[in-house]
Amino acid sequence: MAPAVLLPEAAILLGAVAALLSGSFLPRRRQYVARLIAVAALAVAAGIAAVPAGGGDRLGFDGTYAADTATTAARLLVIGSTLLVIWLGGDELAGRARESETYALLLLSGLGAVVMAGANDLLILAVGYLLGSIPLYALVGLERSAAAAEAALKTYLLGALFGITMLLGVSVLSGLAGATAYSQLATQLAAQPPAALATGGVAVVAGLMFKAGGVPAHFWVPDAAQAASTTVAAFLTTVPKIGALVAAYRLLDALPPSVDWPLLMALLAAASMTLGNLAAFAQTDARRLLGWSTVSQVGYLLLPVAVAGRSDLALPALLLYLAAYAATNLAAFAVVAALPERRSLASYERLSSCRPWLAGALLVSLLGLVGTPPAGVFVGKLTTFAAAWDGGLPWLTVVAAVNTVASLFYYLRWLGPAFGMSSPSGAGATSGASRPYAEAAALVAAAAALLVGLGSGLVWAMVDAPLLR
Amino acid sequence: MSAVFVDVAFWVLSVAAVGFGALVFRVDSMARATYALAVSFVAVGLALLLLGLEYVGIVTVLMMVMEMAIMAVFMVMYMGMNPALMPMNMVHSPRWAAGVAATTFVGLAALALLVPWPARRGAPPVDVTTALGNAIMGSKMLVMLTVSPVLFATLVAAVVLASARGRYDRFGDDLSRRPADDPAPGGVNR
Amino acid sequence: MTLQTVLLVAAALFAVGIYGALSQQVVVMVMMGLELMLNGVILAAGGFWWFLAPSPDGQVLLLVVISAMTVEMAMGFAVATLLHRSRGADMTDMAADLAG
Amino acid sequence: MLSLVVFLPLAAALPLVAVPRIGDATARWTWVAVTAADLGLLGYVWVRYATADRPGLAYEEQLRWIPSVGSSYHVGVDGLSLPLLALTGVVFVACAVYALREQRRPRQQAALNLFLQTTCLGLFAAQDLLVFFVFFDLSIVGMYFVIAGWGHGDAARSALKFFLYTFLGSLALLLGFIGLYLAAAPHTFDMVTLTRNPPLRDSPLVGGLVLAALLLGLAVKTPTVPFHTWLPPAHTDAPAVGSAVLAGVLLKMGTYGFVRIAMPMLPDSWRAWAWVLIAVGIVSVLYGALVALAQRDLKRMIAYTSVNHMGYVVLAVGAAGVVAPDTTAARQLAVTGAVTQMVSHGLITGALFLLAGVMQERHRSYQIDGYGGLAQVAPRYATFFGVAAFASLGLPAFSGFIAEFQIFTGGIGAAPVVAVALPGIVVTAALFLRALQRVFTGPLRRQSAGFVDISPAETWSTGLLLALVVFIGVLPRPLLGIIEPAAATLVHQVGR
Amino acid sequence: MSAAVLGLLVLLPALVGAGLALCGAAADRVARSLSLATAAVGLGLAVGAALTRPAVSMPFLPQAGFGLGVDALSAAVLPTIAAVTLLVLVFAAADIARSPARFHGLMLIFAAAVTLTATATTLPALLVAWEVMGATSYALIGFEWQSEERVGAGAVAFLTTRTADLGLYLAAGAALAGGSGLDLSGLAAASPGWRDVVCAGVVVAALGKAAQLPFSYWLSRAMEGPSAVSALLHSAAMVAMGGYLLLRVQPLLASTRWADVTVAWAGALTAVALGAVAVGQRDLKQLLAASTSAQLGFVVLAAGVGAVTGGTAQLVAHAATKAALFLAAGAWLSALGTKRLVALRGAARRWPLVGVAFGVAALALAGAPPLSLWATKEGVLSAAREFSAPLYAAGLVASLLSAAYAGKALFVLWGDDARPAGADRVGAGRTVPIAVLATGAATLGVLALPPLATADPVGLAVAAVIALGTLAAVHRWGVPEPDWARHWLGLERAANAVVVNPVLGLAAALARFDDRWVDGGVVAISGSTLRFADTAALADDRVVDGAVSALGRGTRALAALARRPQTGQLHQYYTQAVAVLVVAVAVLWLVS
Repeated sequence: MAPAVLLPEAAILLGAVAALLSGSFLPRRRQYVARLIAVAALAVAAGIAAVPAGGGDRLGFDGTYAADTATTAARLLVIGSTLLVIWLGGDELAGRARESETYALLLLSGLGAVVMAGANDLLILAVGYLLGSIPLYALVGLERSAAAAEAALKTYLLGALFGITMLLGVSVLSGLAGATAYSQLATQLAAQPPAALATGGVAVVAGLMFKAGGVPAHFWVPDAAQAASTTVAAFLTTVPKIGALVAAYRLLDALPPSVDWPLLMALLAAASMTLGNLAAFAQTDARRLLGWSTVSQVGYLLLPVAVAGRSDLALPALLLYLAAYAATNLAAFAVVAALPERRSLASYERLSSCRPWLAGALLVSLLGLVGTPPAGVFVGKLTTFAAAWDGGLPWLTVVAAVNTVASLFYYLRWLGPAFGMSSPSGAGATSGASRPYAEAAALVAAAAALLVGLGSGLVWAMVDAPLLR
Repeated sequence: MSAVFVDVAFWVLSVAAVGFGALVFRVDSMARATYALAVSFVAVGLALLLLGLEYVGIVTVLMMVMEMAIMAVFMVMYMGMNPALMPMNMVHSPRWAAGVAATTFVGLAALALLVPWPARRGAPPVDVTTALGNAIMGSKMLVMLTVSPVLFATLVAAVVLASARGRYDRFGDDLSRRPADDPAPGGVNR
Repeated sequence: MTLQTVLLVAAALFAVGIYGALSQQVVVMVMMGLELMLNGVILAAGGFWWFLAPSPDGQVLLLVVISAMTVEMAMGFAVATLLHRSRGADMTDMAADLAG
Repeated sequence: MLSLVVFLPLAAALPLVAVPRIGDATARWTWVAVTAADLGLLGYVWVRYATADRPGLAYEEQLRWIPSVGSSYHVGVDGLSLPLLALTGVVFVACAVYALREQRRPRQQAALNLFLQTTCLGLFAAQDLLVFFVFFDLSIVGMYFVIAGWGHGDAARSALKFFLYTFLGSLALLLGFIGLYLAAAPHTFDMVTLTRNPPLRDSPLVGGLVLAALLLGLAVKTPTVPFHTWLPPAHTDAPAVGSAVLAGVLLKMGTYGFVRIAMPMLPDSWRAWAWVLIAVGIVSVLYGALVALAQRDLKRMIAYTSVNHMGYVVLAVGAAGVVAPDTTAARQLAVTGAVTQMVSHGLITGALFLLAGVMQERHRSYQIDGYGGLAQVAPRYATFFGVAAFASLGLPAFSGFIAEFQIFTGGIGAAPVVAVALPGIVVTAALFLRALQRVFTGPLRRQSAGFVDISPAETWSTGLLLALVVFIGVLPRPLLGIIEPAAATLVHQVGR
Repeated sequence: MSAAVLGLLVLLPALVGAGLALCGAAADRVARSLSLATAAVGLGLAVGAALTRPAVSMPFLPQAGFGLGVDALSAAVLPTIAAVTLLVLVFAAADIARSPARFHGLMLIFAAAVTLTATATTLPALLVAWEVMGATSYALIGFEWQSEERVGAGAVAFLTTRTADLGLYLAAGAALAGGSGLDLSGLAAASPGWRDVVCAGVVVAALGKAAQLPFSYWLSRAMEGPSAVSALLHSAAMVAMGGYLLLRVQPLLASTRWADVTVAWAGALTAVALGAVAVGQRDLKQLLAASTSAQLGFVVLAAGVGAVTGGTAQLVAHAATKAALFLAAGAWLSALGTKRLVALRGAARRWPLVGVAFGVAALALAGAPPLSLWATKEGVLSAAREFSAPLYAAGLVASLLSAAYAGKALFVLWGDDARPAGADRVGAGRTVPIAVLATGAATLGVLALPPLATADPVGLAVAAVIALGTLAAVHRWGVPEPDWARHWLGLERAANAVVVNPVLGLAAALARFDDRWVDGGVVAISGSTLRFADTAALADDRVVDGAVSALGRGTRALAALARRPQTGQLHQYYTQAVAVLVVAVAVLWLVS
């Protein structure tokens, strides 16, 4: 049974409930108490997660939940990312009518991501999906603007559709295997008809793609990134992916090789990165551009998933890349959050002269997303490329490399004006009110993005352990 | 239950489920569509009973009937429509939709018919519902443990999305305004 | 009643649901399409349970599916309400500003 | 010690970035002081290395970075890298002195260039593929900002082109590195290990593909025909300092990659592909020279001569891959010449670009036909430019001759077809004489009026470079003595 | 000690020259005296070196040391170079008024390079000297840089000789490959195939410097430089070094079956053809220039037929002769401002001292006995006679022509019709060197004495008869001046048509190609970048103008295409998503 396995999750859940309840009694301007509660809960959860309770990796709840290295990494990443999101939203959310609810929803959605990452059973995976998605719809719609409502609608409808396909897939797979636990999937499915296996697998993977924001379920990502509040946009482009990709890795690791899963994931990866990059080319809205860029990033992140179990590098590479990606992406969104009046790329004109530190953070984050060393994403890309090649998909590595070059183009379209290089005439938007939380978060996240790269040896050592099943 | 009865019942229910399902998109008002959907669900719920899933079948029937009732109410309340009277033909590109649906059906049907499904493993427990209960409290406890935060999240999320006016609109920024500032006064002791 | 026939019916329900989800303009009608798809999934899951593996897992799965249906529908109503309030729209076509 | 050399500029750059109150003059002189100090350290390293008995890797430092991936922070110097490290130090000192007159954001410029210097030094010191790549990529980033931030004309566009193009190259390089890494058993990125036990010896196909990826990446950076088209616009629109660094140091990263990575780690594939390299080298030499001959823009012309000069290097390393039993001496000569050419080209072209920058600074134009009779109003400028031009066209007593003579002698000795590239020497001479004639001689033409002769900062910066050019040209032994043992080792490695 | 002499011999003028040239105007005041002193010391050192025959070698490049040495050949040539240099510099000190520091500096560097050429014993050393010589010749010919014409002439000289120099690069590579090492004396030991390549390379380089056919035209253009430069360049220095190199590598030539014959005929043909060209000239300096080629032809012929001593004697004697002639021409040019023969008629009478010296030198050039060239030429021709009869015949024709052009100049200048107007006197600074050189021209025939002792008196007599007879004929009837000869056989035009213009055309075409095609793809991408990256103000009017290639178009189109699926219409998202899933399942079904 070992309920202690779930202590971090419990802490997050309690934090969500407490934040929500406290909000009911707090005056509008003093909702920071709810924020503190949420932060405290996350900190406690992180503390528990970081100290392996009861000694190291183990399974819990009759093997339905794997509290192994990957889960620990996902927990810490989700918690860290959520903390950063709350931090960077400190200015935007303060005093909002729904501030406390936002914290509760963020925690709940994060909890869903953690549960997905740790799920060692199809049913847990499905429930984790629900837990992650439902608060997400609300978060997207929280802004209550027309665009936010539209984005919420699209997020919801896509989420519902892919939730259904996921349940369909779970039904098929569990029917074939006669059980839902991954340990049994691995043994039972090997002898089953590949056609049915393929159908079920694709259906489940499709659901995971929704959470990850990859093709073919990527449609909501740019819309939500553009229309939701910056805080939420940062969250939904980061945290769900962590859960979904670790879950995908776990699942594909468990599925038998009678179906060409690497090919499926490779095609989805290639499609995601290519589509995301190309669609980002001509975007003019910074957040929409970031939204598309996350679609392409998922493509790279799917590389190790595609070779799950076929290369020793794959799992640590995935986790390392996720860590680097989370920090880097959040840094970019934090910069956006710090400059709410600048929505279009052109409005970033001359950022370097009026806000040099923010410009620096933007530089680190965008070049980091490209994969410029020594930022973490570089090591992530390097190791995922190596893993994909090692796992028998060298062509995918080449596609990813070409895509990386293409991606440079649109990131530079943003950096160019920011560093005052295109036209001297542009009347750079005068910086509005200071947003200290977001600025600090941007710097911290950018520093983290660099540190993950420089300290990648440490990170790698921490995440280099096999999955439990 | 004799096999013949089961077969007949199954086919009747199947035809009802699919037929009423199709009817959902043929009728010209949302209310009727809701009723058709409810019938379809009830048919499937009953079919589950045929498959030996007593508890789950009943739950399905009950849940879906309730849900459809809510849906009808919802439409009247929020959408401001008189469901019975609004003629409705609001579709786009039905050909595409039909094409995709047909392709999906062909694919799934081919899967259902052509795949050599494995033989049955194990026998149904004597008391299906008890087995379910044991599973929920035992090996699959975590599933249900996780469903509860899902429900909690749904509650919060739905309220946050659906209600335009929060507590600060009603009670003021420091929650001290009494009585609440509601457009339509109500509540206990009012 | 064999597994094949059950699955066939389930597939039919699923396909009808897909048709609805793809063709309907009104949000609530799209949701009905989704419900029908889930309806098919429920039937298929029941079929799998009975014919392939009558283990408790299958039942729990059905419960999960039903809960999923419920909570997703609840969210659907909430989102539809939000859309109605903020845009005065109840159709997906009317919410198509975010593109490209 | 070596890390100090590498990171000293970066350490100095940080306060320059972080403290906005640092005055312009302070920033400029800080830059000069730091580069000078770094050059001093490099001089110390040089002397110690030259006087040490044991050739090979010295000043080695190794720190764990990503041990599980087989990568570490591993640096060291040997006869191949030391000359280029020194070159980097010298070029940056010259640039720092030259930029003493810079009015546009000197603080940021100093910081950026110091950062750039660290990346260049780090690259040449790297003994680990990942470390190499890190600095390789960062140098691109740094140069992008140098061009975009301090360039003129269509700088944003040229910078973007530069970035995209060379970034493409760097990713090809990365793919090649991954290939090497995966082929090594156990997997490692360590250059020393990979050189000692070259992977992929028995799989010509994969080896060829990996080499192709490496070559693509390095060829873009070098650049060789047909991957050179980023170079002319980048130079044309770059500031003088940026051009000098770009041509003087950054281009060498490509050719340094040949001798440091591609040749010793993939000897079999290198030998198999040597003819391709020779062909590319020949085409680059002739094509670069001919296209340069047709240019009307002085800076573009110099840029194309870079294609020509770097083509000699490719030619030489290609010839070094044509292994025959009795040509060892010739191949060593060719490799020595190639490394000498890197140093020589760095110094000469650095000087030429700095001098070309004077034109931009005075009259905002590089058009050859716009000037004429400049020697009349700017005699010192004419002298310096003439010296640099003659050095560049390979006149004896200048370093270029030392390099080209070795390249051709050794190259022809190893692979007679190299002789096809000989006319490049004459075409280069022709184009420089033409340019000199148009710009400096004849009657005074419109643009030349009011041209102020070069200032002390310009004189000292270019003078430093040209003095070294002459020094190497007259007394090549100190340099060649460092290079030769390393070249011999390399030739042995390629031949094994 | 002796090594120091050798080093100083080269380094002293090089360093002083470089210093002067770099200091420029600042050193003008001391330039002349410093330069003359240096040259005088140089002469002393040269004599010393010729007597002590030192040799030195130092490491330079791997596999290739930097070797210097003096042997019998260079012992004869070195003092000549030093002496002519000194005398020419004395003349120049009086003649060149502008920028003396730069002029003398360059002259000294030039002299140092020539000295180095004469003493080089290894290919790298030779090539260093060879190229520096070419480059300084460029700077000297284009000394008056205000005239683009003159700078262009320098460029032609440099580029032509440099083209030929490629032969030395080739030779060096071949020598290394042939296993002979880079010592000049050892080149003949290269393995047979490579030896031919080495030999060919050296021959081409030497023919280029010596202005033999087909490279002769650069000499004509070089006449645009100052007279002092011409005097040095044509007599003891650059041109002579071409012949000198062939003499030095004579064993190499002899070791192949073809090189000696080829070289001999190249020399003979040049002597004939350029002799004819000289006859056709109407400009004194052009006449002398063509005669240089022709006279060097005898040296080259000597190298071909193995008459090293005769060739050396010819070289030395010619050096003195030609230097005297050029200086005299320069003196008159300075005094009268013209070098056209018509305008110079009677000049010798007006300045008799210079005139007499000129006359002696011209007679020597004509091969009149007993002056030097009569003897030395016969030293060459006698060897040719043994080598082959046609070669000897060609030599005789060339002798006849040399008498013709020498006579032409002589009789015009000593003509009595008119007395050209101009400055009154030619200073001692100019006269003395001319006189000294003329003396040398008259007497240096002694160098040829040792072979003459064994020479065939018939041959000497024939030569004397030809020379005197031709002189008489020229005096009586004059000479024809055919167009082809006057225009230097159209060599420069041919070089332009065959080499220069095609190369320039190719360069222009390649440049266009480079801009339009090689760069096209990238241009297109950046074009679109520009459009996006710049703000609206700049965007539309600077859209990619011309070159939009497939790659750029394709990428842009793809980027636009990639945004198309994001229609904003939810049901289309649904359709796409379901379609992708269906396809994915289908693909997996197919591959499984």
